[in-house]
Amino acid sequence: MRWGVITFPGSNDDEQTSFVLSNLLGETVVRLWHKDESVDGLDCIVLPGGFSYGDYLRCGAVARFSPIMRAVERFAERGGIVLGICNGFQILCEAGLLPGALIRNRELNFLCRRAHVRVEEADTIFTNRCRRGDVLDLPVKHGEGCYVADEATLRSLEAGRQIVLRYTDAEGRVTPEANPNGSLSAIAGIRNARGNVFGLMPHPEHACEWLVGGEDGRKFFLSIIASVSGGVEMPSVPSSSKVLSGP
Amino acid sequence: MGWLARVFVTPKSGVLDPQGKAVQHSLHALGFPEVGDVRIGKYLEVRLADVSRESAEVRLREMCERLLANRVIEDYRFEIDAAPAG
Amino acid sequence: MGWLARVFVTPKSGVLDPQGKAVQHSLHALGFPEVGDVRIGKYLEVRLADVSRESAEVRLREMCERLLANRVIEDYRFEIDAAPAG
Amino acid sequence: MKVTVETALQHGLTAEEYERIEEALGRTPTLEELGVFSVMWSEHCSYKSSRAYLRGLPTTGPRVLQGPGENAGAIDVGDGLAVVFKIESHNHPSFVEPFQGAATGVGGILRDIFTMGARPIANLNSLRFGSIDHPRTPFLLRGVVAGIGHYGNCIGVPTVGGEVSFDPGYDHNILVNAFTLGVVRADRIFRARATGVGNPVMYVGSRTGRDGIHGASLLASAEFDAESESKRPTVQVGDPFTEKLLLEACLELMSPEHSHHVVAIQDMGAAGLTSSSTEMAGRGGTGIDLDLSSVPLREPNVTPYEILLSESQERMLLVVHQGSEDAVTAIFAKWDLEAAVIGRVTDTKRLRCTFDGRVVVDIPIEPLTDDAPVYERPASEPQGSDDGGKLNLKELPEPTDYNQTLVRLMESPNLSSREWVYRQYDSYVGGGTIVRPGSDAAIVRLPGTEKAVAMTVDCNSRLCLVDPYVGTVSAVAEAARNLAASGAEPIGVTNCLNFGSPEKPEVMWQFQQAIAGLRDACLAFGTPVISGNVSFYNETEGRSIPPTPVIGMVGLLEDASQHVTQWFKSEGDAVVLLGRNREELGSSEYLAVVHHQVRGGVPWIDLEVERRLIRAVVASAREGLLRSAHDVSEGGLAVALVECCITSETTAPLGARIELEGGFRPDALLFGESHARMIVSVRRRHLTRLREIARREDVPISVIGEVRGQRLEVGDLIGIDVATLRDAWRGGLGKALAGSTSA
Ligand SMILES: Nc1ncnc2c1ncn2[C@@H]1O[C@H](COP(=O)(O)OP(=O)(O)O)[C@@H](O)[C@H]1O
Ligand SMILES: [Mg+2]
Repeated sequence: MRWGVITFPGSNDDEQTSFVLSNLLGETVVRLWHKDESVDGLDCIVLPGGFSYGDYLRCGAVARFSPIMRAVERFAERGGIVLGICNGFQILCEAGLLPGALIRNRELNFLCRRAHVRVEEADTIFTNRCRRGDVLDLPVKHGEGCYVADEATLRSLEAGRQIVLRYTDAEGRVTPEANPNGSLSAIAGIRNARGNVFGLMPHPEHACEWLVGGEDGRKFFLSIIASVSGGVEMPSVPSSSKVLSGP
Repeated sequence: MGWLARVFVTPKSGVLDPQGKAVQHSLHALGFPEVGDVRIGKYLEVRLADVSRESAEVRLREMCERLLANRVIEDYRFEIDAAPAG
Repeated sequence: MGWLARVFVTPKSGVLDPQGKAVQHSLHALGFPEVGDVRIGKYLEVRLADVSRESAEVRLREMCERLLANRVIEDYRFEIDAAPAG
Repeated sequence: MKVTVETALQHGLTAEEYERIEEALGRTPTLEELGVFSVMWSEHCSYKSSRAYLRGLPTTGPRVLQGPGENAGAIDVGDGLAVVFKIESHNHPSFVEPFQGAATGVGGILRDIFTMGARPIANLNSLRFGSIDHPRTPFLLRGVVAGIGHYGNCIGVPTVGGEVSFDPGYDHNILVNAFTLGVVRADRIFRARATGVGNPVMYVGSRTGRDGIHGASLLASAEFDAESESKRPTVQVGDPFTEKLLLEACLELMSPEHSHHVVAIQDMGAAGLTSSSTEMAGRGGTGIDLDLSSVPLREPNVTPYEILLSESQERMLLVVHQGSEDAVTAIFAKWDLEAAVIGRVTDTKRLRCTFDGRVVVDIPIEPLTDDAPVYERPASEPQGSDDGGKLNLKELPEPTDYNQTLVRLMESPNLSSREWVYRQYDSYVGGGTIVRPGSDAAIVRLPGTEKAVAMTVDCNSRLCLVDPYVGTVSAVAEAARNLAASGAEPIGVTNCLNFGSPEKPEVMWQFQQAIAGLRDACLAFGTPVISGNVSFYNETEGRSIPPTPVIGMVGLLEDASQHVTQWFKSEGDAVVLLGRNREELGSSEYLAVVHHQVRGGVPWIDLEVERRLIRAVVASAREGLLRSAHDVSEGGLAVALVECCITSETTAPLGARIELEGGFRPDALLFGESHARMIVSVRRRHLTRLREIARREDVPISVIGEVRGQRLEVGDLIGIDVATLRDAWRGGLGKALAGSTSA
């Protein structure tokens, strides 16, 4: 399949993400520049980790207005698959493609460590290679990964089975210590109502080789590949026509 | 002549403010027991070229809604004063 | 009754303000060419238990000097109003 | 304003130096010229007190592609690749403003590396703070660590290692030394030599403001008395985002596709535009004309003096080929960066600067660079502080409860876990990090190869204070051991020599001793010194810091999969001690923590013995015999054993059953810091082979126990749950900081 990996000014994990996709998984990767205006002919767009525009003001606040994001919004509208990792997740929230927001970690400091996440939903485009309840070992590295949303939003996330990943301990138990940043209801990753847009704070792209970071991260990319190659049929709920922000 | 806008962006009441909590703690630890709730937000000074006050306000509201504040978690307000353009 | 203090912490003039610079750029890019200099600082709302206004001011200055502002690169000022203690 | 000898003195120049300036010019300098001389002749830029001695260091070797003298050194690692690395200090700025000081320190060393055309793949840092109980220490520690993280995380270079230590000697003068390593194709290393008369000189990156200007106080009084506070020079603030753009733009410009545009490139670090332009002209044997009016400014009415001396961050100076201006500008524009032509290369061998058409600087290059003052300052050994040093073991009570003592050591400021620090650093970004902070050395893969580099920064300033020669030798040896313990062969050294005032004979003596130690040790290990930095005047109220020669050493693993980490891997493995225990307690952490004494001599060290140990360990690692390897350093054998049990981030702690035949004081046996020792664990069936290798290299070897259970048991001295030790070790630093407040 054809992947698009976006480079915003300040993206840091764009290189690693394309390395994993092309060198480790043998996929076709198109590098997208923030000033590009089209994502035509691609099956999945990845918004990588990093510090787009220095994350000044708010993480993702500026990147969300890049020309490429118009194209990404249209792409998502049409049901295209969008994956946002860390800073990518933050950008997707700022752009309104995912609900809620990511704020400063509970302990305020940037935090780089391994975290365990439990797969809450396995019949998704992004996790169909996992079993519900699987516990994955992935690195987290962020200063603003505390997921927040109002009561109503949280309830609809639950109801819509949109909470895909939760922080847990190695045994899959949700505990305060296992939650690295204080995210509400230990949320580590969510998808949109339609199921084609997924954002997560942990870094699967840094867990695809035994030598560096383990291999649990592969599952997400392999799941997407499986979905696209028809392994899993795509949800075809009509888009709850999202109002595009901006002029 | 132009405008100097002071923009205040504050966490919505109800939204976690870990920074505010931390500062409150530190202040207590530093010997300021009289300190109650602390909320921390952003303060922006934005200089605007000369336009009518009305349009300055309209434009500024637009800037806040689109970029300066994230309405999911933040409220904002601003004041505008005449000032030498910068 | 108590006090509500509004504290404004801003980068000293002349000190580089990368945030402000970035925001100014993106406001231009977003079609706000009228925007001039942008400076970004902190805005704090601090509630104080009831004391005399004078001592409230003295104490607050102390808090700013010791914790709220980094005097090497930041300036601060504050306003105090009577308010229901919080 | 009229320049006089007073003006020169206020600029930190001496009367003699001022005379030399008037000679060199044949007239009275302008204020701008005086400013230029004062920064170029400052200790920082001219190395006037150290140059004579640095010449004695071994800087060559078969692998050396670039030694000292350029922005950083380079070493050939095969496969057509080179590694470029350097360490630099940012001590004073970090004491004034810890967050920005440390952040801009990282920014500066990163520029030194990518200036050479290398992509930075790893940052390390060496930090020294005052006593953990000093009221300012927690604030400084928090600020420095946050600043380092802020810059490295944002620009996307992993911070993979370092060291942190606490000692009252740094109460008023902390040390922040930043190390960066980059990778470049061996045939594509860029150097900073301005050549090609008529070639344009281009300025790229951030605009120039009044950041950290030298001689500031003077100006504030002499020129700006009428002006407002805002005219005062300001603390440098780092902008890692802009530097990220600068990094990508510069590497794109230096890529095979575009590099034909570039003649020379150099970052604007200390002394900004002045030193970058003069150094490029100096190396190129040319001259440079600059039109200061065309330098992009951040604020109005910045004076030519300020433009020349500003230390605004995230700026680079380029010499490009005539006609390449537009192509170069276009590349920087792609990254939203400004580029401006601000001058030309000339054949005058002079630095000539105009401002609004009038000439403000016209100085021959030579006196600014090669002919800058060089001093052989008087040196004399400090008079032995009475018997202060003597340690009388007989008077030293032995601990009654060794378990308790061990726990106390594990949670002490200098031995407890550094996790609180390195959790604030992104050690994954870049995707090459094989061993993250937490083992003896950091290991990062060399992109596109099977190879990896191992890196460590080390110094034990307590030893250096007692004996700067032995202390420095020991630092190099510990660095080499840390690399060997990771399976890497040491290939090169960088160093940051942090000392007091060179104008004090005893400091100069310490410096000479350290240089001698550095030379001898590097010769012994065959590790050339390819870059470094000297930081003098680390003192307050006349008190100098302990001599602190920080060693940054880099090692190579031909096969990354052969790397070794320090923690035990599985029960049943044999625990082996390589090296010999000695009855030495002098200058140990145990003495300081448990007996509150900093005394005694330094542990005995023999470079030949160290070298054999390293050869033996590296050979064993290459044969895949080692399941774990950890050198014995601060805290001695017992602490090293604990670290083997508890330091794995991902796996549960493992216990061990250990028997030691000592024949001397148990506390010396457990906590003495004798050198040339390594604890390795191996599968039983590999013991024979390990013994052969040890015999071959003539290294003492003894099987001291086996990995087993959940307790660490050492003879009948120690028997304690590893979980208890782990909690103490993990909690230590946080506990020490808990009381204090954060800004
Ligand atoms: N300032 C720091 N930044 C990053 N990592 C650090 C820092 N200080 C210590 N570490 C890491 O913590 C571990 C223990 O440090 P240290 O005790 O100095 O190791 P050693 O004694 O083997 O030199 C090492 O992996 C080191 O890289
Ligand atoms: Mg070690």
